[in-house]
Amino acid sequence: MAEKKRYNIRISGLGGQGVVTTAHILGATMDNAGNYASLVPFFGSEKRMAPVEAYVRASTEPIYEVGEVVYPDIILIYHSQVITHGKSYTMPFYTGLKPDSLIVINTDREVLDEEDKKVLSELNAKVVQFDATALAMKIAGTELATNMAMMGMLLGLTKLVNEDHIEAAVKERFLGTSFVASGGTAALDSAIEKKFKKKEQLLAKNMEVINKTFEMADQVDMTTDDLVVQFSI
Amino acid sequence: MSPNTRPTPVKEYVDAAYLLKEAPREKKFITGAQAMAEAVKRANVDMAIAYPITPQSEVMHLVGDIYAQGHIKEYYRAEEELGTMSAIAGAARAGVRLFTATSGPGLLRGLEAIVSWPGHRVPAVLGILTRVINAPLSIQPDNVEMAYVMHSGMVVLHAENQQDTFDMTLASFAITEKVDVYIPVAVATEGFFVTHAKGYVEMTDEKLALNDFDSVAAPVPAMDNETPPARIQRDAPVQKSNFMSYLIHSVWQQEIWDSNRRAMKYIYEYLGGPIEVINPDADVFVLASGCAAAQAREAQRYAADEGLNVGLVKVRAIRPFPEKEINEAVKNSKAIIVPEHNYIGWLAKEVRAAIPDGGKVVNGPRVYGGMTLPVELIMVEIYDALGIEHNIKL
Amino acid sequence: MSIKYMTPAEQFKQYLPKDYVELVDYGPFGKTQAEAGPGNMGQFKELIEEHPMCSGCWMAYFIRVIFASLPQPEETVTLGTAGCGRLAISQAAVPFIYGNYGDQNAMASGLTRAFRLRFPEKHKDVITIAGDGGTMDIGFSMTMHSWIRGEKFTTIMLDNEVYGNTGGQESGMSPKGAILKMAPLGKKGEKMPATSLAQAAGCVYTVRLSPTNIKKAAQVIRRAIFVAREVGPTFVHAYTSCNIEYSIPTEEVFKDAKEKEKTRFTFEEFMTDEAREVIERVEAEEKAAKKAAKAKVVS
Amino acid sequence: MLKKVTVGPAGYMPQSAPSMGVELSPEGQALLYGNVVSVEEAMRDAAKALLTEDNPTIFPGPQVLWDWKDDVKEKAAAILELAAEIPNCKIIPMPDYRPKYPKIDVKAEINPNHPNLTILDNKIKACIFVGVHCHYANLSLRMIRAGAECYTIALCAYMGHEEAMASIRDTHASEILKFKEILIEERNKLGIEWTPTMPPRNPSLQDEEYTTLSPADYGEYRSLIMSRKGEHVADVE
Repeated sequence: MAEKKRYNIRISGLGGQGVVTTAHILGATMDNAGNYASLVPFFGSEKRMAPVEAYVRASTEPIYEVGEVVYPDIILIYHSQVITHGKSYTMPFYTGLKPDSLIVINTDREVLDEEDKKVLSELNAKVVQFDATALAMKIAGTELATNMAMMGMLLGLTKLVNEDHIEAAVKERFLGTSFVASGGTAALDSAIEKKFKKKEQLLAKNMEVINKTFEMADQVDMTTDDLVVQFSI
Repeated sequence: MSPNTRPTPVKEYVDAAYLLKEAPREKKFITGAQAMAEAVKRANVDMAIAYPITPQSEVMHLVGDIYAQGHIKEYYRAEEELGTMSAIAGAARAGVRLFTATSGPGLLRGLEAIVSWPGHRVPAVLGILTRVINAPLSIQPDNVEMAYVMHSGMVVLHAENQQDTFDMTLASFAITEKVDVYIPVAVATEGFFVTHAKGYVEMTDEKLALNDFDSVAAPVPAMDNETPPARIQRDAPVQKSNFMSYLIHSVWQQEIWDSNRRAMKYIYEYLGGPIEVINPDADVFVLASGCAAAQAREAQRYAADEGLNVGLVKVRAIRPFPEKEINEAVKNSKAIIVPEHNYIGWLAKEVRAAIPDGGKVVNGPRVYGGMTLPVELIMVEIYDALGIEHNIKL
Repeated sequence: MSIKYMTPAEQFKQYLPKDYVELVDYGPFGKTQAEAGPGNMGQFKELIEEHPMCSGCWMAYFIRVIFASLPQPEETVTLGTAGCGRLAISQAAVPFIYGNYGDQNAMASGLTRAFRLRFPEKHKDVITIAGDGGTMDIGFSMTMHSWIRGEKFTTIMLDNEVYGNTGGQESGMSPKGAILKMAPLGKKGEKMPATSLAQAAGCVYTVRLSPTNIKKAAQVIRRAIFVAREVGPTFVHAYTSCNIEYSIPTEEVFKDAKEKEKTRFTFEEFMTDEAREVIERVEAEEKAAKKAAKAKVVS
Repeated sequence: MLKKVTVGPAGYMPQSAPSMGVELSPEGQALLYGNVVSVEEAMRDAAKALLTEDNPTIFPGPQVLWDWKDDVKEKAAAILELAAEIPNCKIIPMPDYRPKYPKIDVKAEINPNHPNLTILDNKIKACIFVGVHCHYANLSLRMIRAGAECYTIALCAYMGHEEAMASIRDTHASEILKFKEILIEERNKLGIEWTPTMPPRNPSLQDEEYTTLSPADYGEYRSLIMSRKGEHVADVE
């Protein structure tokens, strides 16, 4: 996809995957880089197993628009069930996708059927598929770092910001005190902290995941006609 | 009086078309409140729920008398209007024919429930006997409350006089129960000017009553343990999620307004159409609804007596709003005078938005806070519109 | 009996989802409490299974008990209002009416009267199930007046002493001193005396309980329903803790319910003489039927 | 014919058919793409869609699924006769209208709060609504037109549906059988060979193989399984 001044990003996943957290970190990253971002979390009213979506607008210019991103140019899919089980607020998952756009999917299996591929090819989309959860397990030893892998891949592909901006934002997320996404997030945080004892250690592992996805992103040739780029972890 | 001791009047049950259009009628001299109650008497109503407020009280106490005479199966005085309107909604789920009425502040107190009726597909008839709602308190006529009802999704009819009150109330039961409508119908008229004033009403024999309510012929199932499905929440809160579509609430709203739109053909069938036009080739129209239409009718006659080419457009249906019909009626006129019984001028705004040359709509005359609308006020506007000099001192 | 409206048309039975077929074949419709009641939950297809309530939710448990206790689920309509409870109640295989905020007892008044005029020969059980906020705060006037008018239906209040669904605000039923949202310095007033209010307003049968004993809970729910059919308004006030807002660890939810049974939710059952007559008659009939069934099995 | 109502997807927030000026057909007539036509014309077009589009499916609603009225049996039988004549037709019921938590089984049912879950997953390109209460049918038909490519047919017992591609009103058993005859004629005209075959039963009704079944097979619902008295469940994941 061509470089743009403005990216409208839709992130779809399941509760507990850090969808909203990603949106907050992405926002902070853009802010650190002297750019602009706006974010909108969206939760359904139901309480467990629910799909979660968050929306981020990232730009080099001030952003005025509010509301959910209906016509995204980037879609992040955190769980294969978003596609295979229709666990998204709009069906099919690529509804509203603009031409020449990017989709990053976390999956350990093939999730696009022929019809999906046809539509996405016509839109000249690029789909990057990798098992972010496995990567998170491999490097950080926890699937809670899945969102870092997804965010790293996105930022690596778009080059919206550099590693320093990300590190500052991730630091703020885990060492700062101002961030509250939901009660459930607080519980996950304490679980993650228990695992790593020290927050610094946790931060380092998360950055390691991000750096790895940056490396992977560098291998992606966005100019080819291939629809799907598949990484094995 | 217990239900067992109430008499059971002998009735002949007929369909709405016969009752409204063919059945013989006899002229009576009665109040607007009586006219509304007499319509309820002939509607074979299952249940009416009452709560007093001036100037409505007369209507629901007369309906209580009708209950005591055995024309209605169930009736009680509720705690206040929110309780009244909620109980109507509850009873509607059981599949029965329902009536209540209120006025001004009572309407607004019950509004939370009332605005949910259309979405919950409550086929009830609501009498609105208008009065002042804003502070300071006053019991006098003013119909600004209709502006709140206009956006609720309900079908809204506006009665000019006692005859309209009778016909529209009776027709409302037929309209609200159509499978393709099935949203509540409000019949509004002005407090005191109509409710407490006597006029001539051509009425059908009280032996004739509407056929029984059919709980099966409905776009939603009655929640009566007789109609499937058993697992039913026909009024479920909906919000986008993975098991509810992003569009679910918006298509529901569309369905309510579509139902409102579908009511138009029945307004033609039972009431002769949403508007009445006198002197269709007029240069200037007086366009009005409710009892302002009575004043407008008088003004049109005065003007005709003076040889002025003035016409009347009386608007019977506020919702669905007769956009097409009004456009057709006023397209060749120079000016449209819209007299109203409220400060904000909701009817003038509606008309201005509905026609391509809205600039020809004359704001007013308007009276509010209980004042009468003298015909002379309208005459002044007519003279001004026609460029005629006059020396009427108001 | 309206059992027909939940029996599949014969030709279509093989096209229905399993869930529905099982509900008809193995559900509690038309069965006795011994066959399908709280005593053997898990051994028949319950009216409610899937629901989105938090894990360890005592309210969800009690709602399951309510549905398992219904004397005739095929002739029952429930009503509710905003709150956690409706998330589960609306998933049951019993019609559920959801109107506006706190209007459940006014809706039930209209519904009950309409049922009685449409079906004079039948008992249709109408039950409102709402939270403490819906019953005693926003719906207070409509609750009280339905009792004052003597409306013949059952009111069940799921009292978790807090607005759980909106994130933990003080309610009229929160205990004095509780620090909750919108009561940053602790609640000033006392917990509302719900059962006393109910008795003063004319309820002919009231119960306050912490439902730690499933049999007892089922018994009082059924009593409330039987009495409402014949005598007048009945009220069940049940403690259904919110383990999230009151930070009760899941494994201690039952312990907490036991503790509350000794303090704010001591068991209290009130009935008028007329109500007692109905209860004694119905329970004697049930006992006789059970005995007869047993004798039949033995012979 | 100017098609006022066409097969979707119509987009993000389509106008409703009535607000585009479509009115219900008068008695004795039908609606086809929003236009008033003869019943036969509408039936022929609908039949062609069922015969030529992928995965034709009938969505019977509560009014025909449950044995609540005397005429249900006859109507249900007629629907099945029709289904048997449509090559590779499926029957997916709409048993009730509540939003169903956590999610419906899209192979086994359709729900009016999100009909496109079923339409899209099963790639249904032509469907019939029958026995669904009008309010819920209208919501469903509108959402399908908004978000899916599917030819919708309403066989309505009352006044019909503006939102459907083909809307037949006052439809009872005899009208359904008439539709079946027209469908057979159209099928013969198209030269499609077909032996009447009943649609497969609901996929959720597969017999369970209890000898090999373990609680693990119940996935996230396994906590709902309770052992009965005297029963020992050994094989728990």
